[in-house]
Amino acid sequence: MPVYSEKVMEHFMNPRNVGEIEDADGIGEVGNPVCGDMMTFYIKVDDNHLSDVKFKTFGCGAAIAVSSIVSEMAMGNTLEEARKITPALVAEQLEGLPKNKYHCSNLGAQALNKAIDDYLKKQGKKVKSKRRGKNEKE
Amino acid sequence: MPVYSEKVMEHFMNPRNVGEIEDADGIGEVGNPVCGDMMTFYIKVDDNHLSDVKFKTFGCGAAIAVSSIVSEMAMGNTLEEARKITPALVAEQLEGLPKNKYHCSNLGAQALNKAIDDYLKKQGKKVKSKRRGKNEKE
Amino acid sequence: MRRAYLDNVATTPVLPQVLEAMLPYFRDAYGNPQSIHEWGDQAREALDDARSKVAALIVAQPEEIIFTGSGTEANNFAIKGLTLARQSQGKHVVISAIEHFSVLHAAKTLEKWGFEVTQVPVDRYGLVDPEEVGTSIREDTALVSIMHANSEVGTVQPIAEIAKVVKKRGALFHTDAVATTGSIPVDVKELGVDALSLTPNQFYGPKGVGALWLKKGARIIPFLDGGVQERGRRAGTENVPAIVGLGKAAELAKEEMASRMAHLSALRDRLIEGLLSRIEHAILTGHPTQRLPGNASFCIEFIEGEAMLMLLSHQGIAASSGSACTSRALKASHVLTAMGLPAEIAQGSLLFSLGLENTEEDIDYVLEQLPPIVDRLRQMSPLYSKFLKGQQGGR
Amino acid sequence: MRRAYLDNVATTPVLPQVLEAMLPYFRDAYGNPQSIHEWGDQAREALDDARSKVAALIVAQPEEIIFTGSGTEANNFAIKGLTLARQSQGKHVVISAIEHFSVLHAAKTLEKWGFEVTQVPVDRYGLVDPEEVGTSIREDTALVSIMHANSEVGTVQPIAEIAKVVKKRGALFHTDAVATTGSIPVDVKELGVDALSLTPNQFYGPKGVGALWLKKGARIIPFLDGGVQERGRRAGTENVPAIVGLGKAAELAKEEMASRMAHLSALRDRLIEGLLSRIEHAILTGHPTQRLPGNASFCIEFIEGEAMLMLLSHQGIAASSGSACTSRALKASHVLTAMGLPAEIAQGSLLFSLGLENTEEDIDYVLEQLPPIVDRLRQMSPLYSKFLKGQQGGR
Ligand SMILES: Cc1ncc(COP(=O)(O)O)c(C=O)c1O
Ligand SMILES: Cc1ncc(COP(=O)(O)O)c(C=O)c1O
Repeated sequence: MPVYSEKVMEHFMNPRNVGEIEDADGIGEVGNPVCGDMMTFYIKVDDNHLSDVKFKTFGCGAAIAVSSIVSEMAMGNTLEEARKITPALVAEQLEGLPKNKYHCSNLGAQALNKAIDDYLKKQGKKVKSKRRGKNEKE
Repeated sequence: MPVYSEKVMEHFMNPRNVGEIEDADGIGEVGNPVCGDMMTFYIKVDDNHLSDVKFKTFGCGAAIAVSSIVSEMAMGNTLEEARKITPALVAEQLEGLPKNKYHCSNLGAQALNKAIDDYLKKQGKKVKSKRRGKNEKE
Repeated sequence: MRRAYLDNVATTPVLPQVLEAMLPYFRDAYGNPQSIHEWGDQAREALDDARSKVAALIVAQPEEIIFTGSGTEANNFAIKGLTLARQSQGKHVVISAIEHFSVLHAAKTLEKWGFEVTQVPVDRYGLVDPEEVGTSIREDTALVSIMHANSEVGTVQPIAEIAKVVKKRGALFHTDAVATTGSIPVDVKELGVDALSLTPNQFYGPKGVGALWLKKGARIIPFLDGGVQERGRRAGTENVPAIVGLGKAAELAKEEMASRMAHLSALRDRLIEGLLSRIEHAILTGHPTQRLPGNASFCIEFIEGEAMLMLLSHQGIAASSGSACTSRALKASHVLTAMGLPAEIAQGSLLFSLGLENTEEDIDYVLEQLPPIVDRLRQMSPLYSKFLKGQQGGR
Repeated sequence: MRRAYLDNVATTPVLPQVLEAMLPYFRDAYGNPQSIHEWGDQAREALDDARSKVAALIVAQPEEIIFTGSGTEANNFAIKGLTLARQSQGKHVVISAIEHFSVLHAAKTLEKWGFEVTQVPVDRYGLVDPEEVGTSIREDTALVSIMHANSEVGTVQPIAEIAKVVKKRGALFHTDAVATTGSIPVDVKELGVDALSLTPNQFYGPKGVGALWLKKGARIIPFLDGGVQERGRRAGTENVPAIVGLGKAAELAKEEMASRMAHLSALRDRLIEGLLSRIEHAILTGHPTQRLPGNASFCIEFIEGEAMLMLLSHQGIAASSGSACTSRALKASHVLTAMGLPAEIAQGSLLFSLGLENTEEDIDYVLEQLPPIVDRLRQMSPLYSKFLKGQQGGR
């Protein structure tokens, strides 16, 4: 086994918030199966807070644990708070990651950020298009 | 232990004919302590036969066993017979020798031959000098 | 919890008879074979005996066996030592694209030393084409090295056929037989090679020992410089207990070869058939028939190998994978890639390598445990949901 | 018949506690440390634990320890790997004239690769002069390698002093500490070296394993190419049982160092004094005080080593010799020669190397058995009769 912390193992074995959100307010997909890991984050935003966060992840134990803890850390955060979830913070919350798995903690933070970006972009569009259908895809 | 045959071991443990002959008819010394082995053969000749053969040897187990068996093989031989004790024959009589010990069987045969040469040389001298003292050293 | 070790490619347990044979050489007959006394004699005799047993296993002469410290060392020794001994004749080397890293990276080192290396490709089953080896050989080819079998995908190469081509072209031929020696018949004359690497940690012998078989008369430059051990060809105090273990493992392998092969291939087929019938979108990798008796290797689509291994391990099952995430370098197995498998499919690599101590119950346990693990990971996989959506869309 | 093993320089028996520590790793925890499952975890933990113990013995960091397959490999790795990593800075190497063959012959290989090697001489006691090392170092010196102690004559070098000179001249410094690690205190910081070789087959651990300690930050080119083991610096399936044995042997050596040294040096002095007082024309070789605790080495004049060893062995006594006849190459020990001993005296080389399991009774047995053996061989020796005649003549 790669030398994973107990926390990583716990999140890997019991990942929180796995799934998709049908009517997500934002979706962020990062990584590439060719490189080994791919993550998709789904968020619901209510009153500037992340009212729901879900993910799907293709990848190693670390990638799954990272996705799980990022979803847990982000849940209920304001968008600004969620932006502050850095790779270093993710690794710290997981009680460390093996060196060659650092990139997974990057991916988790990136995917969440991308989902927020996606939400804001849609918001912008919606503002522009005067709120024609809240959950419309681009 | 070098892979010595039982015959080598037996001759090494119980070497025959160790010693010097005070009034030898011929003495043959070969080898060099610097190279690891040195042998001195002493012979007594009676009526063209080797009536006594003795040796002293500085060297490895093989060198001692070779000296011993050569002395045994030569004992009682005519000079002509003794000349036929070749290194190959010595090795054969010893039921083989490790490759890197072949030179020891050469030394044994050489030392005996040198002692015979020495005897003949002295004989020649004696013939020339009309037998002035049989055991005279050169 | 049930435990099932199906990672015999990583290393095999040492058989009780092998360990028993080794034990006296740690504390009783612990001498150095070079020593001139009884302890040395005991050790030397043990060495000679082991050498004969290894030679018997591969139908060779005892004096052609050079003991090494590992399969990796045997390969480094062969690749570097044989080419350096022949470099005046040419500085070109031919290997296959799916060699073990101990050949591949040794060849990289040769490149740094001014050699040129040609990699012969393999087909989708991992097979090398003898013709292709023939056309890669040049006037200045010093050495050809093609592995006997690849342990990741189990494909066994047509070494004897390749040897004919190599001989015709006048090159020297080495084969890495680490994956085959002790598992399937290996006869150096039938194979027609000049040098062959092996290690018992793949056939129930100890780690830390291996051997290079080198055809009488072939020249080699020592790799480990030092003392005069192994007739000046491999320096270092001989690892007597391990060499004795190698000898015993070789003896047992020879005696039991047929029954072991029958046992393993029955289990293997049960696992392959069971898995393919229970899990959709799973691919058997390697050759369907020319494969090692204990090798059942797959790619499970839409999910990644390390995650599978971790969940299997949680159920007490040991297996391995060639996925990027399971490698330190985070690169998918060069073997799977060379066979033309797309990288995202190679990520789902899963290898069960069976051993003597496995039973039908082990196989059935895996067949029971694996499908829910695959399901669980697929439920998490964005690739799988995309696939399902695509299918729906397609319908 | 009484048996007394006094050839611990050839190899030591494995201590019961060491063997016991190793045993679980053959058949139970037999996994490969690289594997992603429980068996792999067990093996990896065992490896980490052993690494810490070895590091503790030499006062180093665990991650600075690279496990190898032998002391010979550690030396080859250091000599070849450290110089190749620095060859752009220079292709000159300094070693002593009495290095073990695994350093000496590795340096010969460097010469073939275009390096230049300077051999620093030793004095009659086998000591290297730090000044002389200093003056041999040039602008283009990539590496200096001086052994910590020579196992044939027991002389311990002033490594810390040499290190100061080497550092001043800006070269890298490796020491072959195979003869000292586990026997006398070895502290890499106090020694001031950059790299150090060791193997437990000299301190009651197993054969087939060794280690290179490499100071953090020092660059080295891998010697064994292949997999990613030892953080990419030494390829090949880790020999877990042997590494565990090394760890345990290191732990015990550290704990018991003082008492072992006291035990051995008392026996050694008893043997040296007893032998010199009982046998005329015997010379103690090596340094009278700066010597390994277990080393009692002599030259017995007028007779040859192999013959002594054979007769000693007949009495159940194991020893060794540096005579030409005891070497495969039929050359007297380069160590004795470098110390200026005339070749015919070197032929009488006789080395008793004591171990933990030796007792006063062993020593007394040797002191009882050796004199008649020496007498017997001298009675056969033409050199001795010449000497006696010379003496008579002289009187
Ligand atoms: C085909 C092949 N060659 C060589 C090796 C290297 O053997 P070792 O790691 O025991 O040195 C392996 C080991 O897995 C292998 O599978
Ligand atoms: C000083 C020294 N260095 C290196 C070695 C080589 O060790 P090994 O033969 O265990 O590889 C020895 C072995 O006797 C030695 O005495």
